[in-house]
Amino acid sequence: GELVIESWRNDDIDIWNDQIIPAFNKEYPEIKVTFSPTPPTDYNALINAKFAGGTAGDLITCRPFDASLELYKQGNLAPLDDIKGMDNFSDVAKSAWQTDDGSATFCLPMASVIHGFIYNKEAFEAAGVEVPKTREEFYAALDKIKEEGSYIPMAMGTADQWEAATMGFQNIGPNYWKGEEGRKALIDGSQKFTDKPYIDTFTELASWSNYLPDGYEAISYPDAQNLFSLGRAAVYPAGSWDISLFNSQADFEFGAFPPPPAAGSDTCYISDHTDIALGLNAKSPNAAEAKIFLEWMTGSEFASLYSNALPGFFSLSNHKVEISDPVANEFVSWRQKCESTIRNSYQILSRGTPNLENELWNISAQVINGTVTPEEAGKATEAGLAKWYAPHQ
Amino acid sequence: MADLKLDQIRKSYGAVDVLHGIDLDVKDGEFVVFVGPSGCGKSTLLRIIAGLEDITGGDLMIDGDIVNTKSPRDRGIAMVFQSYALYPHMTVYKNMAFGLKLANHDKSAIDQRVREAARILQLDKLLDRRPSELSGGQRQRVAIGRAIVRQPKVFLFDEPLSNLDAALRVQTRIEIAKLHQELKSTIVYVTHDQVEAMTLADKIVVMNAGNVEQVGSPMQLYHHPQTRFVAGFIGSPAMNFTTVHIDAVEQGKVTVTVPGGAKAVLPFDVPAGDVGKDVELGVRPEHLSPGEQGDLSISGEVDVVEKLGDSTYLYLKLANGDRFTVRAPGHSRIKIGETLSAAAEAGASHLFDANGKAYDKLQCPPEYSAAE
Amino acid sequence: MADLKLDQIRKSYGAVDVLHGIDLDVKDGEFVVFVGPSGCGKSTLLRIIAGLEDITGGDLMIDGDIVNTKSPRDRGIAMVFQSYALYPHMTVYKNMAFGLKLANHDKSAIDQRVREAARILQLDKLLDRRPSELSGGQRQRVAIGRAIVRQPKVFLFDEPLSNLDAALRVQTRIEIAKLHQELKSTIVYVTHDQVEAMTLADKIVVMNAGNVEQVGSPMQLYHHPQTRFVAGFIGSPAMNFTTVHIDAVEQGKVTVTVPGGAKAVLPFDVPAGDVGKDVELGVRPEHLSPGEQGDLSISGEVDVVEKLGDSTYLYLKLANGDRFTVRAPGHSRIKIGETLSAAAEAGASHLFDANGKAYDKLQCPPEYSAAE
Amino acid sequence: MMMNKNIRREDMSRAVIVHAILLTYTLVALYPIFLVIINAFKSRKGIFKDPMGLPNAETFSLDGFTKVLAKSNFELFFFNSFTVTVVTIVIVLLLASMAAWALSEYKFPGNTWLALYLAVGIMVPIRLGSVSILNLIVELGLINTLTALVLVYVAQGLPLAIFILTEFMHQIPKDLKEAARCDGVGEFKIFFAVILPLIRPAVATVAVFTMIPIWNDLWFPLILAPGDGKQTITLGIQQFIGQYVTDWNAVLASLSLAIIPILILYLIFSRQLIRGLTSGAVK
Amino acid sequence: MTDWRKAKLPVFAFLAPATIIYTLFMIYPLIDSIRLSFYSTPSGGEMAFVGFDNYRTILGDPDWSATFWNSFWNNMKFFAVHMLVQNPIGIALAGILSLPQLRFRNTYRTMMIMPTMLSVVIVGFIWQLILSPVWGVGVDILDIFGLKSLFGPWLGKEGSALITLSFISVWQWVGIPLMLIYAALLAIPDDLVDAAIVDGATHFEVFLHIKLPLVLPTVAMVSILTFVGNFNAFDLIYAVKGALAGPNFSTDIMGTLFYRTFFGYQLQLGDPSLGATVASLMFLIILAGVLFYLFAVQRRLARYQL
Ligand SMILES: Nc1ncnc2c1ncn2[C@@H]1O[C@H](COP(=O)(O)OP(=O)(O)OP(=O)(O)O)[C@@H](O)[C@H]1O
Ligand SMILES: Nc1ncnc2c1ncn2[C@@H]1O[C@H](COP(=O)(O)OP(=O)(O)OP(=O)(O)O)[C@@H](O)[C@H]1O
Ligand SMILES: [Mg+2]
Ligand SMILES: [Mg+2]
Repeated sequence: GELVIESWRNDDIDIWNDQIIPAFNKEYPEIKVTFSPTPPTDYNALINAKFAGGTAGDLITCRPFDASLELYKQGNLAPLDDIKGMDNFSDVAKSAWQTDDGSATFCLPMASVIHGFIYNKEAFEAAGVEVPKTREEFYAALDKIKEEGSYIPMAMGTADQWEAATMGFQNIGPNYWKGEEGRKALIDGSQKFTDKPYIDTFTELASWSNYLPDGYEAISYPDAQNLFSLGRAAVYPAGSWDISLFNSQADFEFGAFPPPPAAGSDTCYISDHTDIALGLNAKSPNAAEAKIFLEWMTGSEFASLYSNALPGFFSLSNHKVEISDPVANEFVSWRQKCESTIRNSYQILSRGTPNLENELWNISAQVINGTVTPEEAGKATEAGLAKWYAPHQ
Repeated sequence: MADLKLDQIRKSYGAVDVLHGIDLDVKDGEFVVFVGPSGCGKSTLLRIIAGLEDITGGDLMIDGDIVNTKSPRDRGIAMVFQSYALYPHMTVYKNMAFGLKLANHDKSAIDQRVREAARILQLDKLLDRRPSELSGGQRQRVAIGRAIVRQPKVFLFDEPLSNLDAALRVQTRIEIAKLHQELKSTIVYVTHDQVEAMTLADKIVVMNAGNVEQVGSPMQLYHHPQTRFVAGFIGSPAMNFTTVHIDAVEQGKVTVTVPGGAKAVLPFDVPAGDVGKDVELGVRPEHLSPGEQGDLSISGEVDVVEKLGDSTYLYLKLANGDRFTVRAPGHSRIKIGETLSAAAEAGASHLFDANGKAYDKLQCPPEYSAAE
Repeated sequence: MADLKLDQIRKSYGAVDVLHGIDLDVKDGEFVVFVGPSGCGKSTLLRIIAGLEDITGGDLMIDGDIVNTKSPRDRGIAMVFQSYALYPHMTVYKNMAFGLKLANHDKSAIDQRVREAARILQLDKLLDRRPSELSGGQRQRVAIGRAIVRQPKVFLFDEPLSNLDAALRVQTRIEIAKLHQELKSTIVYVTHDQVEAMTLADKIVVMNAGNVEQVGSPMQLYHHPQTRFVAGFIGSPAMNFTTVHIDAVEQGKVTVTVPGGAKAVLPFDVPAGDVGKDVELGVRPEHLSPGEQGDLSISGEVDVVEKLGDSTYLYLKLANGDRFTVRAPGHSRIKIGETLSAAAEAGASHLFDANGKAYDKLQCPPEYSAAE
Repeated sequence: MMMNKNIRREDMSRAVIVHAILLTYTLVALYPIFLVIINAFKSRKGIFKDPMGLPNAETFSLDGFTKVLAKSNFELFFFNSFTVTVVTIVIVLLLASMAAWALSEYKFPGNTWLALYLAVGIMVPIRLGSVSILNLIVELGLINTLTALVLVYVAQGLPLAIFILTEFMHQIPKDLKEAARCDGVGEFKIFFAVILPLIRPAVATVAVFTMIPIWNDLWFPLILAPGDGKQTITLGIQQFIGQYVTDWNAVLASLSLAIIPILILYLIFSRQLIRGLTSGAVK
Repeated sequence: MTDWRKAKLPVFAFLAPATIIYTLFMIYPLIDSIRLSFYSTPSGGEMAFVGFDNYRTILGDPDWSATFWNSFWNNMKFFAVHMLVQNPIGIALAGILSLPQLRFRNTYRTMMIMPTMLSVVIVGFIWQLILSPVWGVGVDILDIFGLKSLFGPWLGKEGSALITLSFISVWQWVGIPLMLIYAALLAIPDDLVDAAIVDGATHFEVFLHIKLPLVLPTVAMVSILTFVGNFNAFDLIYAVKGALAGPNFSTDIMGTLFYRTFFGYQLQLGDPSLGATVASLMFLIILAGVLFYLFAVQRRLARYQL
């Protein structure tokens, strides 16, 4: 049969066609695999429609948490616990694609993304600053760069909203709420967004507006990427996936550092977010072949192929993967130094209306724009959550 | 076979009553001309016969069948619209050939008919033009051509020659008459042209404000108008009217005083009760001889002179202020301001009562009667 | 003040030459009537004067200024379009008031002028109707009304009365004549109606196929047509033509053989060189007396009889196949198939050479000449 | 030349004003597009370094185009889009103008309500019905066929087309239809031979309106015919419209390529925008 | 209008094909989906009939109704800008393009319609590029007119984002009123214009008093199409601002609200029931507008056969 992989990763089509599928076919030449990506913005809607119409492909790229969980609950995704090699993944890695009680796994974890800051080495040199280790150093450095004036201190905008939440709030926040600890506390209701860690996160976020380019309210994500890659900005709040773009675009050296913790704190926390997995269409007529493919994906060959082809997407398997890209390597090295956590709005908390993730986008952007104060932001977020989430009521 | 029968046809547009109950019989192969003042309902009646307007009341029969709700297509008619209604996107040729093509006539037959019509209407050189590239008269001719190529059972012509020059008008009129003879179609024809009406019609229908005033042969209408309206409408220039006083009535004779005071004895059958009343006297301009005396003499000051070449119209102002038109020969030398008297034979006069009804004329001399 | 001068005006639509160089002088306050066969270019010329068509060649002057490039708005004209061109979304009242409103006349003045025009044109009751609710003749009257309320320096009328009934036509014609006298505007008027042309015109312009054939007063054109075309065009029914043979030429006299073999001596100045040639003889129907003998006698078989009431037209077929129309009195009893002879005075005849040019007529009796 | 003398001076000054207005607006309309096109010929860096500048030695790059042409089966995609668009337009125009004619010309019970019913389609976002449409297409066995797209687009295009054409049908002089009926012409033939030719400008306009959303649609190709060999051009291009990594010059290049065919179609249709189609018809 | 009985078969034959295809591929799927608004779809569970509960939620729940009415009023603003800017410009340009003897008429028209043919992806991209404070296009253009100081991050400010997007949309869609009105103007006989000019009207007066009244039905139609189109609009805002329509939902219109609710967005899962409810409320709003047009406007507008 012929396997069709549904995916939102249309940027990856070449990697699949030129590297991954040929590698698979070397082993299983009789199984034809087609990678069929769609625009990411339409992916969720599309995949739902295709399942409803019975035309979905055999292998389905899984968003983390609820979106895929819902597909599983509707019987669209097959349970994958019996796949050989599933134990190559840690429980944390699998948690994004499991039922709430952890009884069934329905997608095979592929990769996570890590947040941090990417910086322009030339800019740091020009301003005479070192890579910051602490929050205080970080802002001192930004102030210095601003003073020096030839670089925009930080490249980000709030036009698209999600960067404010993802590269801002979720990036620097874990250091305040202590990673997994805070995340779990939110879920069980013992912490609220009106608590200090969150207000502090918002407060720090609000201070970013000093360092962002003029008119950042209208600066979109590609604008920010380009500002940085064209060498006009010193620091870029990043997701690890940005690495490959900067590799191809930037003609200066750049490095990365994790979100700096407050001076004196002994642990650092990073957002190492489970982002992408692959599931099996429960009604696939080619389930047998699809499973062969999934099993192959649990192997180390895929892990290394994928991580190297897409620097910034880090395999979630336990295989030891050599990553050749230095910056990617830097990112992945933080897993050793710091505690990993995932974005706190993803598990369970975005199940109701208003949707916490969406709220965070909106509110984080507003915080930076200065249209709400950190306290108001905390209150509004908490109020939204309290509306439907019993532990917060 | 196509005879038409109109039975109490009424038509209103909303609150406006346009036709008030028209009765009419048109026999198969008859040539009927509708005349009447502008706005009296001629076109409306034509459109009703064509099936283009819904009938508000009454029945329309073709060949004995009530066709009130029958579509125009199924009535076997061809119509020349007062507004022409040419197909603007088709050439002259196609405009004319359109109906035939749809009736699945064969190509060469169509071609032959269209070219024949074009020849008759002098459109030969314009066959490839679009209506927008034609002059007013040329458009009108295309409209005629489109109707005549179809050779239907009933022709409806709405002022088809109004925009043609005199020569062309005469020719086309003759061609229509010929066509009528050849095809034996029934023709209903609206015109404002007296000559057309008189020469073409088997029967003229005089309409007035949505009613039929009189139906008859051209000569009947000319010589024996039943109402003052018909008398004034048929004939050009129009009949002269003036108010006269009835002095005395005898068996078949009436004595009247005409403006200026002269008396005249006229051959009308007037009831004795009308003595002393004022009635309308009518005399046609062509029956008045200027500068002569006769049964009925009238005089006034000439205040307008119109020279037409073949004849000259003199407009007199009578003693009572009424105006009379007198037709004098083309070389007449009478000038404005002269006082002129003119006379007519008693038999040439018409007399109408206060309601406009004509009194019966007795002892009518042959030159003033319709009998052939 | 508004005199017009047309200097070699030419107009073509693409490859079609419509006007071939028109020269014309219209004096201030003159009433000029254009006549000519359908499609000869009358409307086009009118539109050029109005400024609605670009001039292909030549100059148009108003009051001595070349206005080729002046916008219609600035020419001080009003025009009645052959197609009426009424504003479909405006009532009759608004149609007429539109131009005045644009000129910022005051409201009561507009109202007064519009109502006056409506009264003259018998549109009083229709002022609130839209054009689509009017009959053809009513629309035409609105078009006239729209022009006359504006009281411009120059009026352009394109067949303004063609869809009116005889009575209304006469009335409106008289109103137009009055208007002309009151306003002293220059009027250019296109018509196919002989009576209109003859009665209204100070000067008639006869056009033929894009050229001016002859310009002159009505009587000049009627009595002294310079070409066979003008002779045939002016007068209704049209002048009769037949080919005659020139037998001999004397000082101011010519002897011809008419069809049937009779000889006639006619008062024309024919060059001796033309002896033996065939030329055209023309006689108007109204100058032929049926059943009589005279200077010029002609006979033929009557093959069509048209009775118009006031007169009867008899159509004769001459020996050479040409057809002659004779006007007999209304009560004429002559029937189809009879042989009839008719005679005219020599002075009433016209003679044209092979190119259609008229030979000079000498010793013209007063009744056949334009001199007053 | 002779003609020059006859151009009115007042017309000239008016022409200057008129052209000034038109040029200004044309500039407003075109400048952004001009930016698209010049940037399609620049490297990604060039786009953002100097978005307004013309491509120069440093920034010039055909990367966008080569990527587009290399990566996708462009001819096939073009062909698919073209087929779907043209077939849809033809069907929509035919059916819509027929329906519009019936609605505007005939008085029958429920006329207004049917007109309203036929307009409902423009009042609800069609994506709402995606799942039902997909099910329907699957049941009809038309999944992954261009026919499926055509059917959906026809249904999608009809309401607007009917709505617009009904309005325009009212403009046709009544006398013309009547003349045709008197000519013994059947209703079908009146429609095809008289009415359709006369509303050509409206039909062309509707054709353009129908074509644009179809050509640019991504959604239905995605759900109904994503299969190999059936992709439309927009679907083919979407590969370049990434989430995080975006080849803007490839996007610009492909999208500027994709506008050419509809521009051509537009030019074809706009030739039907003819003045004075009905002049000379009636007095 | 002709009585249908005079034409029997044709009326049916004219209407049937369109009605059938339309019913099958448009109305049926829509009704089938609107039906969802009377059901609830708990996650993974069976659908349950809930009557008007969903409507109560949307209109009654304070959060939902605030969102709904926010998007409604935003939509009204969006519509107002189109009515007040797009349509007048379209009408004016159509009027100018229909002037007699205008040269390059077709070229102008083609160029002016070009934005309409672009996909929103391009439109969104290019206007973001122009309006972006970092790349300098907008600033430089304003600088040409000495208005540099007026420049701001319009797309990013709550106060100006919606208006800015409306103007971008206007820029793209001016072609629609332009084409429609132009097509209507084409049908006006030259004779009428000639008559008005002879009556002393300037070209502007001709347009105002003759042409405009004659195309008024088309103008009304364009208005209702604008209304319908605007209340169904979605693409541009989605392309530029995403389904969250920021900042702070200041650019959220009914189309984006519907999309977000029906299909979900990011972590927010699609809720077909509530989505269908939003859609049917949109439908009711639009229907009210259309009914107003059909019965109050269109009937009163006299159409003039030319
Ligand atoms: N657009 C055009 N293209 C080509 N020929 C044209 C065009 N318009 C008019 N003509 C021709 O020009 C000639 C003159 O037309 P015009 O309308 O001036 O005639 P007219 O004398 O007014 O005739 P009528 O008495 O029939 O109204 C006609 O033969 C007509 O066919
Ligand atoms: N749609 C309408 N609404 C109201 N009245 C109308 C409508 N159409 C025609 N009329 C009126 O009906 C009457 C008859 O019109 P019709 O066209 O039959 O007149 P007609 O005898 O042909 O006149 P004409 O000789 O001027 O053409 C006119 O007075 C006209 O004003
Ligand atoms: Mg009439
Ligand atoms: Mg003319």
